[in-house]
Amino acid sequence: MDSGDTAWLLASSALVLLMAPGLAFFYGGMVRAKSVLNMMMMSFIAMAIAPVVWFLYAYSLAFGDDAKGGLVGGLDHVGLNGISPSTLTGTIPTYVFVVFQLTFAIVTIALISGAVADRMKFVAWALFVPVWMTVVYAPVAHWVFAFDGDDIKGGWIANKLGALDFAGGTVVEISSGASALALALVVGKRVGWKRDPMRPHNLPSVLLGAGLLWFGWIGFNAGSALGANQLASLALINTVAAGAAAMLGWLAVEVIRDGKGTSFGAASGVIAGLVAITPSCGSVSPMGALVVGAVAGAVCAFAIGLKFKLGYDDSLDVVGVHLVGGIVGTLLIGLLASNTAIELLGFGQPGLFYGGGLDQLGKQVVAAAVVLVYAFTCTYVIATVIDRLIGLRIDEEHEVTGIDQIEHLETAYDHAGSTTGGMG
Amino acid sequence: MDSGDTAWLLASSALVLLMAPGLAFFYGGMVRAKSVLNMMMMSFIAMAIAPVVWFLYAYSLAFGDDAKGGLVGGLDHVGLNGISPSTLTGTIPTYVFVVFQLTFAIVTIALISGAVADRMKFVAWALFVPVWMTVVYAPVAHWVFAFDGDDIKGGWIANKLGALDFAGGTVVEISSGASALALALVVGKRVGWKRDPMRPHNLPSVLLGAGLLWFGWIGFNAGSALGANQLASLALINTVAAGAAAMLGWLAVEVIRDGKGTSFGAASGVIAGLVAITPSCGSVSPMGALVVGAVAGAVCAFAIGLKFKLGYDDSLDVVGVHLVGGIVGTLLIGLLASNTAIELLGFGQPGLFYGGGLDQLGKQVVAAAVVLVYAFTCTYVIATVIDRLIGLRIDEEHEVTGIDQIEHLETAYDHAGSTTGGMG
Amino acid sequence: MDSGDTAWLLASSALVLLMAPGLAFFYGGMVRAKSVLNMMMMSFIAMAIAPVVWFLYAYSLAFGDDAKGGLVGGLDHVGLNGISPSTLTGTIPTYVFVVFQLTFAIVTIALISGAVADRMKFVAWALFVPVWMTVVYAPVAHWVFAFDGDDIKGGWIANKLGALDFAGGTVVEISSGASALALALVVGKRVGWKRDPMRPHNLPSVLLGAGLLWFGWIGFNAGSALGANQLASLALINTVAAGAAAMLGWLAVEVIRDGKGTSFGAASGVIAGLVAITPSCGSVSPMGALVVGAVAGAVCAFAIGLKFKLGYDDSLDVVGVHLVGGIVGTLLIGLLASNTAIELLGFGQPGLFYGGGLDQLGKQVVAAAVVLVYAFTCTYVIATVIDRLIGLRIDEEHEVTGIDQIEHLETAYDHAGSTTGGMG
Amino acid sequence: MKLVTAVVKPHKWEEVREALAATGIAGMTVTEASGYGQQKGHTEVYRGAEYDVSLVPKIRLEVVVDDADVDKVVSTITGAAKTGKIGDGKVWVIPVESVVRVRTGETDEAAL
Amino acid sequence: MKLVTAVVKPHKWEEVREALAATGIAGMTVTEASGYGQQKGHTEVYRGAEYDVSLVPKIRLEVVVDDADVDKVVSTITGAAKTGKIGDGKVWVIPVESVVRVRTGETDEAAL
Amino acid sequence: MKLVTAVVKPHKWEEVREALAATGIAGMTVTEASGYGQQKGHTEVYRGAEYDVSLVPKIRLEVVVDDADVDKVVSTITGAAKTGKIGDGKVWVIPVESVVRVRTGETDEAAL
Ligand SMILES: Nc1ncnc2c1ncn2[C@@H]1O[C@H](COP(=O)(O)OP(=O)(O)O)[C@@H](O)[C@H]1O
Ligand SMILES: Nc1ncnc2c1ncn2[C@@H]1O[C@H](COP(=O)(O)OP(=O)(O)O)[C@@H](O)[C@H]1O
Ligand SMILES: Nc1ncnc2c1ncn2[C@@H]1O[C@H](COP(=O)(O)OP(=O)(O)O)[C@@H](O)[C@H]1O
Repeated sequence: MDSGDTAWLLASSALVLLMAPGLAFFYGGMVRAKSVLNMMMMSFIAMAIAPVVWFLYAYSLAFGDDAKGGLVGGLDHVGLNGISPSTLTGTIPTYVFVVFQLTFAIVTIALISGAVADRMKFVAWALFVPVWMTVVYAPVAHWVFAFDGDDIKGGWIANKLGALDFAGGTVVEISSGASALALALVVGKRVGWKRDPMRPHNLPSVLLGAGLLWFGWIGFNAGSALGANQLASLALINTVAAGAAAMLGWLAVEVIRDGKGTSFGAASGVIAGLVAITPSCGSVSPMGALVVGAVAGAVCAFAIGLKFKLGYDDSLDVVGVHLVGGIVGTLLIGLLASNTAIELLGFGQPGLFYGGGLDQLGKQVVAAAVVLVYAFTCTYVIATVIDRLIGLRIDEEHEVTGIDQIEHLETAYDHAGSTTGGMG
Repeated sequence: MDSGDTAWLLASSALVLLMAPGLAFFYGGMVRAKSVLNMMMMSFIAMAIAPVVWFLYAYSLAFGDDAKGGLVGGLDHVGLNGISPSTLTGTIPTYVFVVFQLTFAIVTIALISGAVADRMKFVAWALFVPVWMTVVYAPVAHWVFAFDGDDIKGGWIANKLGALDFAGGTVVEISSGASALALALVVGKRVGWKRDPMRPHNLPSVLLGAGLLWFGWIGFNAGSALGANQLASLALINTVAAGAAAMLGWLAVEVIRDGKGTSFGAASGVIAGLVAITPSCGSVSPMGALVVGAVAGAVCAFAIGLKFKLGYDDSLDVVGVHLVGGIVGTLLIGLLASNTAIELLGFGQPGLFYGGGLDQLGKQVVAAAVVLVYAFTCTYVIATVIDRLIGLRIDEEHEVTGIDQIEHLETAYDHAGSTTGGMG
Repeated sequence: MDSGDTAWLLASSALVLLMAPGLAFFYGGMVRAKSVLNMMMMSFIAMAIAPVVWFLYAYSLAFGDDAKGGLVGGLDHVGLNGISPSTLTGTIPTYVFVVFQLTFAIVTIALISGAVADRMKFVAWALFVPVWMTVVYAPVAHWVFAFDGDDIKGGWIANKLGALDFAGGTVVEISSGASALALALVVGKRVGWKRDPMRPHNLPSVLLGAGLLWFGWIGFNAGSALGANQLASLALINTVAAGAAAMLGWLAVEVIRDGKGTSFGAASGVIAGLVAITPSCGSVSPMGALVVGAVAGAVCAFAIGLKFKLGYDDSLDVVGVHLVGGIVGTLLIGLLASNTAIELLGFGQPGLFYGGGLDQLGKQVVAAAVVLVYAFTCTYVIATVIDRLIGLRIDEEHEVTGIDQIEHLETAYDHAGSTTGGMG
Repeated sequence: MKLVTAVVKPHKWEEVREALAATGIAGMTVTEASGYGQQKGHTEVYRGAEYDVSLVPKIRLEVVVDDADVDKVVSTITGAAKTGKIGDGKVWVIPVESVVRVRTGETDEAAL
Repeated sequence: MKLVTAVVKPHKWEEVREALAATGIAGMTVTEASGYGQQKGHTEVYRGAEYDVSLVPKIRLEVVVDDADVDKVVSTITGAAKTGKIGDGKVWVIPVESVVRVRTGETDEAAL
Repeated sequence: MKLVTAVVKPHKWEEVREALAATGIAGMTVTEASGYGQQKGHTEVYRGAEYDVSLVPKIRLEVVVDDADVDKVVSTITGAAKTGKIGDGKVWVIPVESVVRVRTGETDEAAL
């Protein structure tokens, strides 16, 4: 055990754990005041359910010794069986690894909730969470994150295909984005969609949420080096570079198109860049990260317009930002993976622009496509089944009244008489 | 000195320091808009006064060489005398240990303030803080946290009694909860208590506050291992497990009783679980932590109802969550302490369910009871004396107007004219 | 490479990165509801532009091998040329050092924005950021932070003059404060200044922002030890001590002058103390830090009144808190630098009160004065030029309407109909 | 002239505004209000205790009009605000003695 | 019919509502308001500078009633809102020419 | 007595209050309102889509006065609220049948 590596992973686990409340604040500010609590609760309930599921069996499905063909892990670690404080994973205690990986699962699920703001029955969401985690997240995490060890076999994407995904562009971003699309399609549009602006009720919350997410993302990406090492330093600098460049990219699009850059655009841009650098932060150079970020920021700024054309109500743009951004980042590896980074990683090929040819790009395409299709299909089925069983949506009238009152018997704010000082 | 252990404790100190502002936000959102500033200021002033008191003499009372019978530390470290940057405590610089322990004192005091929301003279609170810290916190911390060393004697609970309290279920939770009860009794009920709902004015703040607390609690519990080691990994996973299970436990009670789960319940549930796992995170297994959390969440969800029956106005439920949750966690060690954990700790006995018999449970009961009675009694006396001297409460009329205007000459919000966009 | 030192610097980089959003929230709460988004955006755009500039060339200007007379670094690291994941700076990867130093630049620039709240064209600010960073920040960082190495020469203040500035009292605080003054003078007063109170629209945000800043500041100061070592432990304890004492100092002034202590004063006090301890946290004892904090808190509480007397509209008191606080902290080193700390640092002389004579004080005065004059002059010129080119200010009428609507086409809040529950 | 005051459901107010604009009504003044009547409020839970929020959000609008336009305005509002469900609101008419346009000092009809 | 407008202290409004309900008043419209009068506001401090907040929070309620009920309504409100301290508020009565219930189109008495 | 209702620009309201106080007007009731008229609102962008915020913030104030004071009050308000730019607002006068001061039960002139 290395105490320095352990210290960093303990800190990283805390950082990524904070991403769920950060996301709750980020998403919560984006919806109308009448549904902010439900929006935040969808993230919080994920923080409650995911750990239980993960410790009971999902961790084993993801990181247990491969059961068959690199598709899913076995049940050897059900109930964290066979793991004690002295068990190690690399240079850190396995318990830390278990928690670090759990926090990824929490964030991924919480991300999906943005697509169904204001209208999904809370009990339906609470049912969706564990099922999705079992059917989609755990297997995909196995494919991508479970590497073969001396006495353990991992997943097919990591070991057989050899696609590069350092911190979860496929597992986290593409899978959440594709699932968000499927769920939004099954749940349907919000009452008044396209007619009412439904603008964010609290943009400062959105900005603070974005800040907390960026902060947590450093644990997410640099923590994925599983140690306080050179790879972590690369992931760190790339994470900062991409977030920054993406904010500029997004704002540039807005300034050109609308004349001014919005705060909402700045917040969204940062996230788009962080999404895109998630898979690539271990395989591109800082200069490459600036490119990844700028491209992601600009592309996603346009991508969020798609829903209006195609007519699905992905309320908080999970598709436009996470699916599209995840694809951008995953594929750009095929072009921008640098020799130095690849050497450091110890596997994969340099990207096209670094003389590595199209080989790596091909693998990236396969990984992205398979995860996209798998997540979308499974989620579509899961959602449809839940809809049949208990219904996914609240009544139209309740939706107009506000889901907080209906599903949580609360309203978010009570500022009665508190602003009088203002006029004085 | 171990740089990895030091790195983790530096980070943990920062994490626990953040808990006070996090608590301020958590509590601040729970009160009415007219008293949010005072609520937050009670935590902030604790962040101002506690460090001064701690460095000047309280640290010495807690961690100085035992003065008499394991009851209180001596004055050898008054003014941090005898401590330099090169002094070590275990594998970390003593200065880091001093700060880490200080942050615990800050949080403990700040917790108490929730019991007297909306109505306590700020000067009275500012006087209460140092006195309580001296009379209650420092000695109790000595009893529980000061272990005998080669050349230094510690407190009676840690060394003579041998009760297990990894991160402060007694020192932090039971003592703050019992003190909150005493203070609430002496201060008396809010005007309109039971008649007006007095519901939270900003629930998103409560949720974000809960998120920041969970984040900080990882430093609180895993940092209590005083290193980036196996014990820290156990504390980490248990902290996540208990918080999650407790949220489920609390929400389950609400769903059964009220038909729906509230966001306020979710936030409160997390805290209840973290409270209960604080003493036990070093002595139970992850599965045990799920049990501790679930039990604490459900029990506290009922416990907060007590005040209405017994008729004391513990405004933000410090008693129902921290006293009750602290007792639950402290006692459950007697049942759930696992052999592996006990081995790792190097002292204590396994719990009843692990064949350890009732021995450990007995010690836990004694520790909990003594701390409860001591904290309650001292606080009751301190509060009564301060009341006689300068009065604890503001005028009724001022309370109705709002304590912020009266005690801080400010009002929290000025949103005049800012929401017009809303109707457009 | 030391994994423990690296772990701490990775964490510190994340902590300091969080300071920008924290500052955005801190500043955002201080302005009126109609300009909160613009206020926050000034910090966010700094997070977007600074990294790009830093990686492209500013890092090289600051930490590249000295080009001439200790005035500025050379261009050897343009585009991070010559740095790879395996390059080390001391015991940590250089990439981590690059990011850690970058976060300082971001915070410094963001601080300046407080002086021009509500009225500066966003495009003008977006232009100011990179220019100021190039002309002012990078060179000053070179002077103070770039130490001579075996094969590399650094800046004149650090190596020739030998003034002590552990974490940036001159580079960060004095330079941002002096620049804020210059910018405020060129931009001019807000419409209605002195006539309208223009009180903070959301004080809880200010308090939470202060909490996040304190949290981040631990990475800022203790991280400046560039390792998890004894020096870091000293910086940690001093950072906590000074923040606390300063809050008390500021509140004491308010209580004496106004009868009560405000929450805004508490938040401002903490920052004043953190500002003053920034240069001195590595050279004073914890008791000295209490003095530094108390003095800074009290002095700044008065200093913020200056603007009304001298008639410049430094809207959020960057001058009163950062310039004045920075000077206080930089000079007090000359009085309070302790022998133990100086020994540990390995250079500099103890302060006057520790028998070190006036020598060190003289050096501190020179460093403070030169940085103040340089930053003020350059900023004044930069601002004037930008004003000529594109104009620094928005129209008066737009300012009255609210800059958010004009510069970002957004309004921050939409609480329409959400508070009805309140009256029930 | 008359002052027509209408209390309508928040999500209907946009339609009311457009309908009035269509009939050439130049201006109006709007306030957020809360209504109490046959339409019941909702129930919230706080710490397990239920309590009623008896008020429901409404938009209250005031239009000063020529005597001639009163009926048109009233029927336009009622037409646009109607959902047929309880809580649609009320419209009442009050006599106005004089009106002044602050900017110009014009009075009565000319001020509208 | 008449329009009874009352401005009362916020913490008294619940009692007013209950008292009116007791007398069988079916509905009313409520707005948050700020009052200025003999009851002085409070003083706040910002950066050491004092400034007066001249306004005090009030609740403003409007009830349209039959001519017959006017006195009852007025006295009920004054009775329930009274604390005897400065700032209790005012109640004034204005003639109403017509009322319509949006949902049904019923007018006047029938609309209440 | 009469009820004088005025809708003015927010940043002008302080001046109006002071001007009224100067003429010895003891009290008034103020509400935040939104106005719609010749003065256009602004345009916001959300996710690249523009939408109009048709309303502009206004302050609405109500003063109940003796018949004798009406003209003075109206002219005082218009004088203080005037900027000459579109959107300055309106002032209208309505007859009041009776007023009561809650605290004392005094009525009419005595209640003001
Ligand atoms: N007597 C009244 N005076 C003033 N406003 C009233 C009165 N009665 C009802 N209202 C307003 O009209 C709204 C709708 O009335 P309600 O009785 O709920 O439904 P409906 O008008 O469809 O019968 C109420 O919420 C309230 O704002
Ligand atoms: N002339 C007036 N016109 C309209 N509202 C008034 C008038 N005078 C007072 N008010 C309202 O009545 C409230 C109470 O009046 P105030 O003079 O403060 O106390 P009191 O009514 O007990 O004498 C004020 O806050 C204001 O809202
Ligand atoms: N017919 C009306 N009834 C009630 N209020 C009105 C009416 N017309 C205008 N107002 C109010 O007066 C304000 C100013 O009117 P507007 O036409 O914009 O400018 P001006 O009064 O200078 O011509 C509007 O915002 C609205 O609040």
